[in-house]
Amino acid sequence: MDLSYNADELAFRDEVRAFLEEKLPKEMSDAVREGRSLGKDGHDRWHAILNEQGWLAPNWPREFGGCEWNAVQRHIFEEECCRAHAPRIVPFGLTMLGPVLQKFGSKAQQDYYLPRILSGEDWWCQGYSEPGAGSDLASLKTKAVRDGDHYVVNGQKTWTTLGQYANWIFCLVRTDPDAKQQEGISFLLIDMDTPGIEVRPIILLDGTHEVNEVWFTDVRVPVENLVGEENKGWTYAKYLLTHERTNIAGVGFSQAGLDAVKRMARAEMSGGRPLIENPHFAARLARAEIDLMAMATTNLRIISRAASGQAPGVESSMLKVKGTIIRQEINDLARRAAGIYAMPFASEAVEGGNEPPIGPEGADHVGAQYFNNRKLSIFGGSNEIQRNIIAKVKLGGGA
Amino acid sequence: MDLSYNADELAFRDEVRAFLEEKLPKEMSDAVREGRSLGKDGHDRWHAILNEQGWLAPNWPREFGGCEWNAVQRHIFEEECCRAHAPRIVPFGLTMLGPVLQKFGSKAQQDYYLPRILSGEDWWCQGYSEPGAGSDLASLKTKAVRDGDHYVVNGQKTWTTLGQYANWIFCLVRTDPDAKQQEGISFLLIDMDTPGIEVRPIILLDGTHEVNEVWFTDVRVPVENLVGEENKGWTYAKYLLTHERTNIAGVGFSQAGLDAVKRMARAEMSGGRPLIENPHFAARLARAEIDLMAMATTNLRIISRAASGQAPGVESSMLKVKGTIIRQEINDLARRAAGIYAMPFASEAVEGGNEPPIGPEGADHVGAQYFNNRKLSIFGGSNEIQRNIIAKVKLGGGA
Amino acid sequence: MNFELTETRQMLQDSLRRFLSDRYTTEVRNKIIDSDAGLSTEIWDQLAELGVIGALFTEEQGGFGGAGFDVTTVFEELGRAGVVEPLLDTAILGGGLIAALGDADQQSLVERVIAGDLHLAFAHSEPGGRYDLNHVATSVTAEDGGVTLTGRKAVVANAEAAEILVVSARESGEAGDEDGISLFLVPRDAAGVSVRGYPLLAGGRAAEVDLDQVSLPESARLGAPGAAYSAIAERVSAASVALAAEALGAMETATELTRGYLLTRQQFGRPIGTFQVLQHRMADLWIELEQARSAVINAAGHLEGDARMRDLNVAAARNLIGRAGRLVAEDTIQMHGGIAMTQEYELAHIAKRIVMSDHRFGDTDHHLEQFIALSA
Amino acid sequence: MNFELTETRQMLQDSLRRFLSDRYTTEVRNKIIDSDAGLSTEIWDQLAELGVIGALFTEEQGGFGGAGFDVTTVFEELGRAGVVEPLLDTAILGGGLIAALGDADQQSLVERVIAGDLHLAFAHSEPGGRYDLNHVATSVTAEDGGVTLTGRKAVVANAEAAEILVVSARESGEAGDEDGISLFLVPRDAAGVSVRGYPLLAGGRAAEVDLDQVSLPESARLGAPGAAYSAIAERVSAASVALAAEALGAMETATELTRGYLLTRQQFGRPIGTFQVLQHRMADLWIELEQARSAVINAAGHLEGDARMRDLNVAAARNLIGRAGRLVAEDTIQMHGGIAMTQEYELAHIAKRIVMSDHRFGDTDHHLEQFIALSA
Repeated sequence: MDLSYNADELAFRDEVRAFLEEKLPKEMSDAVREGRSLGKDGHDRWHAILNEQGWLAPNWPREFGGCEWNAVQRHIFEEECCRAHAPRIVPFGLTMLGPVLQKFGSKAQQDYYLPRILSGEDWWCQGYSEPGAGSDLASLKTKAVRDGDHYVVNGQKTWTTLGQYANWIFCLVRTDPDAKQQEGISFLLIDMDTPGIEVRPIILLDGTHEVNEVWFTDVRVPVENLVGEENKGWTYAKYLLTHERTNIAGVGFSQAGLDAVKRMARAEMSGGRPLIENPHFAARLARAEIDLMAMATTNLRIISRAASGQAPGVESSMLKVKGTIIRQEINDLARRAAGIYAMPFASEAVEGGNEPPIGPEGADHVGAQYFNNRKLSIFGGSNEIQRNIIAKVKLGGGA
Repeated sequence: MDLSYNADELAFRDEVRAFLEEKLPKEMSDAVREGRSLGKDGHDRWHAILNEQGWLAPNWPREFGGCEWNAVQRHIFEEECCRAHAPRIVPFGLTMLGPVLQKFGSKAQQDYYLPRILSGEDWWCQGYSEPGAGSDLASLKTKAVRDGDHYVVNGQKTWTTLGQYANWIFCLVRTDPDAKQQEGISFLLIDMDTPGIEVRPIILLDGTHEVNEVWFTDVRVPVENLVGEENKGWTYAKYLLTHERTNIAGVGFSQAGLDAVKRMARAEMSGGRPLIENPHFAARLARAEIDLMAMATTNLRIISRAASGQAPGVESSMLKVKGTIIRQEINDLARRAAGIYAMPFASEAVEGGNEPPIGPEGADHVGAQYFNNRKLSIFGGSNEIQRNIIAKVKLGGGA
Repeated sequence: MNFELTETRQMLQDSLRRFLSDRYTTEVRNKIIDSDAGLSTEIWDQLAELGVIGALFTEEQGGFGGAGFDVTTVFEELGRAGVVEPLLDTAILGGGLIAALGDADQQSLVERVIAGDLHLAFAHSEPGGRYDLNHVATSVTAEDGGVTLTGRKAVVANAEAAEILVVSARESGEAGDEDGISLFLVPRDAAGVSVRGYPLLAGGRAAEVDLDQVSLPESARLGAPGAAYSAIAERVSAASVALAAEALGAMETATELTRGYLLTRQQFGRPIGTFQVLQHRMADLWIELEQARSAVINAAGHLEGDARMRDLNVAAARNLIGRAGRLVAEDTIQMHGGIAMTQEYELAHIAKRIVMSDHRFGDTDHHLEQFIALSA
Repeated sequence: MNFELTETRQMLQDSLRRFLSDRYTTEVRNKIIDSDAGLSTEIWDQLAELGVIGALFTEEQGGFGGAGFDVTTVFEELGRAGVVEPLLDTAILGGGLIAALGDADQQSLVERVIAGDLHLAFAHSEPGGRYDLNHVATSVTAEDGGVTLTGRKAVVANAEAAEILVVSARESGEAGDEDGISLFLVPRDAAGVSVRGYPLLAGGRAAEVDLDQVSLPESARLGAPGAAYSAIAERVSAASVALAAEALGAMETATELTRGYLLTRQQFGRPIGTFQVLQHRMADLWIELEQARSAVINAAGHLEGDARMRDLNVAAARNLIGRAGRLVAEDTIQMHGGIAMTQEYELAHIAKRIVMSDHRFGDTDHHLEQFIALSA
């Protein structure tokens, strides 16, 4: 047992730190820390900086231009990025589609799409969820009918994150309407400029536009945009969902969030003393921190097993459930810390405007963020689905 | 809306108070307050005192020697009894069997058994649960086969509370093995002195002997001991279970428990100050008290509706769930308050011996009571079963 | 003991519920929220006409209610419909404070409030003051036949719509003293008053209000100098009862919406209401809803009584509802899934009303502390 | 970074687990609990022979372990089997304190502990002292070439079996001071020592110990006069790590028993493990179990380091396990139903071990306070 990083790992951490200190623009880290949106330009800029460094694709093999880092290195990189308030890397091309193409795509597809993901030329979005499907992903209805050299796609996708910025979408479509639910599904790559595609914004309860509906009306997609075999798309989809889900516990986000809460609670006064000295607030904070300290070790234990080649099983589901509970609890602490200043809807601040903040430092976005992050336990397989999985695996066939 | 008792209700309360002050023996209330067992003699003595006053059967009609009190009066009586640390009235004859005989029993059964319940001549116990049945009561297996003027009973009952003191048991038995689960069950009255009955103690996890197994081997029961019709016993059993479940919320017990915790927390020192001033303990205590204040009003609202003739429906299940959560939370507070003195297993104190207490006043039994009262959410229809009922009723046929 | 509404209150509840369910639909309400004013004068007029504002004042004050159970009857309905119009600010607080402390001239403003002709705001909280009711640093200085106020007021709800701000300021002592606080009627357009308005997350608007040497006549003061604290405490208790009742109403809507959703929404080939985990979660919410209702009844029933018992029951109610409300808001969103994350869905707004009510006049922990102090 | 046990510890774990699962069955253990002694000397001898006691001491002390991860390896197994024998009292506390402070003569007692030939008890807590480690009022008075102790010690685990009590007493200052506390080796049969023994709810025995003018030679003192506090704090931290690991082991058994029960127990015609509500509750328990395991690792890994980091991680572990342990104990009983309420069923004892460990050296709230103080 050794809870510390070894010399190699420490050297790697220092390298990452030095890079972030030098290359991460201050206005960008400020925006992340204050919970402001970066917009497409911001994301593109950070993408380019990482690409220049060669650190854009931690989990890709070297042959495709990736870093081929092990699980511990990836964890260190993510931890340091969170610590430095670096922007989140948009995952759709890099951590979702990339590995699918690398494993199941044709040589032509790999040669064409992978470099464009790295260069930032293509912004991908994900066409999985459909209205009414929810956690029952396989009940999807969007149809693709073969017509000569094309598929003709009709249907609707929803919860498409940052689809408003994307020029490509990877989609699950039903190519065999008579097959059983999970069979008859194919995996298609679709150019968003194709006629018949319409993107409609969904405004979330905190006023943000981060997800969309995508409507397909007689959209013609060349057959060479099919990944792998027809009707085998569910296999690729599952691979995408279970493979390479790093940072699922969100420890770095939680740590940064907890630090922000502490800063606010030190400045905020309650009954003549700093809020952080109020025993009831301090108790909430301490419990969250204690849970997070344990979660950080749980995460490392699982990562360390993954690094030694053991595939993560039910542990991903455990990290997802507890990780989101902790993150949401920290969001709740933040709104409590902000007091009356959690009430304003500081849309300008959220959208990156130039208005001065309304409340004390860090308070403006905490109310909105509390509500926005309710999504953490819903999207990407709800916590109820995760608990089903845990029980199924650990109770075994008997239940 | 009026949260206070009216003049009649207040007068009744004063009458009850005066009675308890005069007639409740101090050694008895001391034992109850300190969580010591009373033994059969103690219960018999309190039973006789109440019978002399004519207050033994609050819910019985006057024609059978009851008080015919309304729901509010019954509540006041129970509240005052808890406040004065009067012993709990053993319910099996008075509140369980009595109403069943009054509604479904023959004239001969009523004339014979009801006066003996009041006089204390008979101590009844309940033969419902069976090993392996748990909350699935209707899966019972104890058989009664007609043989001339007798039923011959074979089988086993369990969790029979205070069966070691009882001379009679009312039993659910299967008289038609071919009928569907809930049909084919009959309700029998059985003299515990009949040959073939064996009572075996079950020692609970806190070392107490309050429940038993009752084994029946070829026990011959006269057919006149059948209540109502053969194979209709499930109807009577349900009537017993849903009818007249007063004090299901246990507000009086919780209030007495909370008072005891406060007494202990005022005396116990932590870091040089009374424990009750420790903010973390005070927060737990306050939350329990706030929940209890609301529960008291929820209880009164339901009682007040029952007093005006509306039958309690799903509310009983709600009171059971929340009432047990609060009582168990108070037991938990008590063990916390006792500190290191929650650890001793003060069996002498529990059993009413003459040893001086080990720890501070009130501490000796709190550890055992914490474990013993885990039963509250298990027996009498587990909280899971209650939640099933609530959901079924409130979600309606659709779910 | 009696837990039935009086006939008058039952009629008020019925007519208000009918009006809001007919006229205050999700679509109408969401448009109001998006509007610059953040409130609808049309709805306001109709509420006044229905007698909803009058129900919040006693007969001596020109109304026909004003007791704790009148407040809860009105606000439970407002909560059920997610109403964003500022009845709390104009009637319970602004109007209530004038009614409690005002002289004959000032009382005439109450008539205008009841008629729906006047909006008020209670400018009391200050930056850094959090939920401490006695934290008033805004200063009063005497000048020729009048006074000058200087200070800053934080998150003043309804400030932009208000013709008059009811402003607390300190005549003597230090921030944290209960003695020495006065209330002043300050026209919002008085010289030296500047208002920076913004929308609130749960609908409606508020503002940061700067008072820079605002000159007022002596007649602007409500009641005797420095003696306003107990009236403020009483009105804030009434506001807490209103907030608790509003949250209760919103919790009812949240559970009703979820019940309906569980019965209709299909997943894995069956209504999701057939999943036992969701059934039990609903059972727990219904139990907490009954507890919340009882807590509101306890607080309302003690609003007119002894101040300690009032404060104890109010603190208990707001702490319980703070906990139960968070549970209901979070769990009903979770049981809905994605749909509840969208701004246009009714529950999104209702959940925001529930959680954000925890930020007015003390949150869950603040009220727990109050309860502990009062029950010691 | 490495989370694997060393080979030695893996062997220790394997052999201890095998021994306990073969020899320390529910029936054997329940007989030990019911016995007058409350412990089995036979089991004790075998544990010593297996090297379990030696694993709790460093090589310099005559053992072959003694680090945080040795402590957790042993105590997790003891917890899994619900062992009631006093390894905490005799080895971690009594033996550990002698090893830390004793002179060469005194150290020879440690050899006897490791050989299984000596029982000790740590007589430190006092009535009214609760969990305050510095609350020592038992007095030391100098007399001719020796000292006299007078005071009362509360809930002294293993006092009756112990040949020697390690007694804390105050040489100077007041109850609450860290300075001025010494430790003394007091033969349990010394004149003036009286012991009122009783069983503990979770097995084993303890006693109230009265010290009435107990005369001791100077050689009975461990270390320099008045300077024992930091060694006490260090050993109590080790005891906390042991208690946390023991509770973790017990939590494992509780969830394993429940898993087995859910798969076999039929109700309403199917295994109760098919009910989604119970499935999700189990999922939550498994998650908390992993959290508890991580907390134990964190605490064990910091036991030999800087005192502040040690105390911070120990407080975190005991707070987390206090919460998770209560959840596991209560929920596993609830999922079993009646059977878990009976004394003879394994879970009844295991649940008692989990909950009662919250009453030694600070409960959940005590450790939360420590954590808050240390992280400020």
